[in-house]
Amino acid sequence: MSDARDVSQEESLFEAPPMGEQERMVEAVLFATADPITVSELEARMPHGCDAAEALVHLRKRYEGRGVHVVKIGDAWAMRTAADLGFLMQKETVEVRKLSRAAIETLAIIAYHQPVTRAEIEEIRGVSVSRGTVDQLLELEWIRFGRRKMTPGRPTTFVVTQDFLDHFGLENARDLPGLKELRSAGLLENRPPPGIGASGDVDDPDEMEAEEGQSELFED
Amino acid sequence: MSDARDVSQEESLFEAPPMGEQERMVEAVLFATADPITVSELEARMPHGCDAAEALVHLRKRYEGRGVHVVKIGDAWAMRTAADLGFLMQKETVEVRKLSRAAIETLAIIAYHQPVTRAEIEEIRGVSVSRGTVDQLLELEWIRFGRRKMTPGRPTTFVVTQDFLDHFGLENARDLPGLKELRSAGLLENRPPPGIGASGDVDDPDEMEAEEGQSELFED
Amino acid sequence: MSNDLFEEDTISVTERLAAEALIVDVDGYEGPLDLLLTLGRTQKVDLRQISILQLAKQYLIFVEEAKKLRLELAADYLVMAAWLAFLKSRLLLPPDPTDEGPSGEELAAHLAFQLERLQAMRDCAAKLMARDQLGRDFFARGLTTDVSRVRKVTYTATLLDLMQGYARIRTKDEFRPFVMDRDSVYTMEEALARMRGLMGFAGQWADLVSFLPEGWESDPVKRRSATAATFAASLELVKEGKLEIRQSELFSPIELRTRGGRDE
Repeated sequence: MSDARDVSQEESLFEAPPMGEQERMVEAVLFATADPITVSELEARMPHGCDAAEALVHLRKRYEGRGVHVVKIGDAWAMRTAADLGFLMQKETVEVRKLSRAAIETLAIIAYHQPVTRAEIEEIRGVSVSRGTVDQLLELEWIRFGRRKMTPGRPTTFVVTQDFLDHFGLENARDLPGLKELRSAGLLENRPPPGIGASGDVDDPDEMEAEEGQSELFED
Repeated sequence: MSDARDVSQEESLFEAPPMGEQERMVEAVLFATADPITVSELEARMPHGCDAAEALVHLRKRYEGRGVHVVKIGDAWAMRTAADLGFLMQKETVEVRKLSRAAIETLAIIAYHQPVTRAEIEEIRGVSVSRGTVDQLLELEWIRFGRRKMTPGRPTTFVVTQDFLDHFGLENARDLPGLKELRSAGLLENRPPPGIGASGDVDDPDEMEAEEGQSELFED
Repeated sequence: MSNDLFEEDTISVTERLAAEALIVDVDGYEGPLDLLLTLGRTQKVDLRQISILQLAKQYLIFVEEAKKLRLELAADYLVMAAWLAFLKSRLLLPPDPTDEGPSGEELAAHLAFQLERLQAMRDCAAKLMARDQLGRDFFARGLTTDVSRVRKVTYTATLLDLMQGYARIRTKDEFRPFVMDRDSVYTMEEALARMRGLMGFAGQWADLVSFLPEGWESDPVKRRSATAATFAASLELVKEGKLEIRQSELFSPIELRTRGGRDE
């Protein structure tokens, strides 16, 4: 990315528009789109040599405390109304299909344990996960398939999506409430029952990878 | 909705929110609603005692020169991207689609048999030619109407255009390869039974006409 | 957990009643862990201090009651009951030093961990759903039509499409059962007949290629067929003792001459 920007700066025969103008452009594009949009998508629309990332910093500051905010969702950006003004928008409220308790729990487990296999979800809930539950979450585009685990059978994993972050107003999966506390309490570990693979905690490649996956989330 | 209003009327014992707050509210509503909204509609949503008109004046001023403007449409208000930034929104995607099989066949018949009537096309294809297909080819300006045939009903004919020749890199419709060439190039999936190939085509009155117009095509 | 070992095997009347009340809506439970968690709440203690032994007993009572009421319990409830019965015996009996399996305490600790983890996830789910949500508490831009992507559709076709289309129409009535097409096949019989006629002129070494029939040299398919047939026919004639054949090295031209021809 940074390489691309360097190149484009070298290549630009014309000067990029002034930052104030770039800010206006970012504002216009974010305003007009409902879906989050990445920095590179922004730059693809803007004139050559623009620095959308910097323009976003200015724009975000400008909208601080306003009725509309500039928010970061994963690696994309969007404008959203301030949450405290939701009461004004009753007309716009979309009736969201009520999620079952199973679906809500499954979603939470995926969010906090991602990437997580179906078997791991079942282990945590102590009950099998119905197909309908997973389908519903996939349909909402709140979860998607992640990469396969390197364990026998190469089971597929689930992770949460950008739509999930957007829906719950999270900038990042690390911002999930109580995540740090759960982690320090060891409640996000995939601890095998005693007697089954005594050394499992260390040797289990599954475990290794899960730790790896999670650690990415916690990097700052 | 009405409940909410009742409650807010009860709350009118308290003072209306400060103007800065009202401005935020108007901003959020204008952002989130799809349709332009009148002052009275705004006030109906806002807490009792709010002055949406004044808030709009402030808001409009705040957005002056920005990438987004507050505009009045009739007696309603809306937010729109600045007109000069429209180019950012128009991400022109030229979608190139393959012509349908029916359209290709119709076009091919017109090219090989021009001038040709719709009835003749249908006879050659063995199926009726939909209006949409002909319209599409006319719209692409690959075919046009030719002179009427001097047969009963004086049906109109179709011929290919200069655009057609340009698109297919032909100098002349007669440059189209003949059946024999197609055959020797392996473009024909089914080959004629031995013997029929040579004379069979000629028996067809249709073919006669083609032979007349394009006899050069079939020379070796 | 060690305190459990010395606990009386009795459960208060209220707990018993509570457990029985639960039976009525056994369908309301999301599996045995969920049931255990609910039963655990009657202990009114932090999940970390929960008495697994007591919990196991409550669960077993629950299952007994369900059986009495002829409620059909899902298999996993019964599996859990069997496991808890085993756990209970482990917790009550002094540990057997010869037993290599995990101790009752370890098993109980793991169950406590599972319950705590499930409870934690429940709390997380509740916290998640209590967050401000898009479309409920905060909103995206309501009007996005002016974001339009101008989509211009153009159609394309290649000359090849056109020709294939035409060929398809003009040949669709010409379907016939599959037979080997012989247009481009030059048979050995044909080659042999031709060679017999030409042989007399091959007094000197001549390239095999020069014996190919006219009109078969340019098209590669035809050329290949004719070359193979001519070569085969040549070999046949060599066998008959009418021709001589030679090739100086690999891939060099194959040359023919009538037997007894003079060397150059």
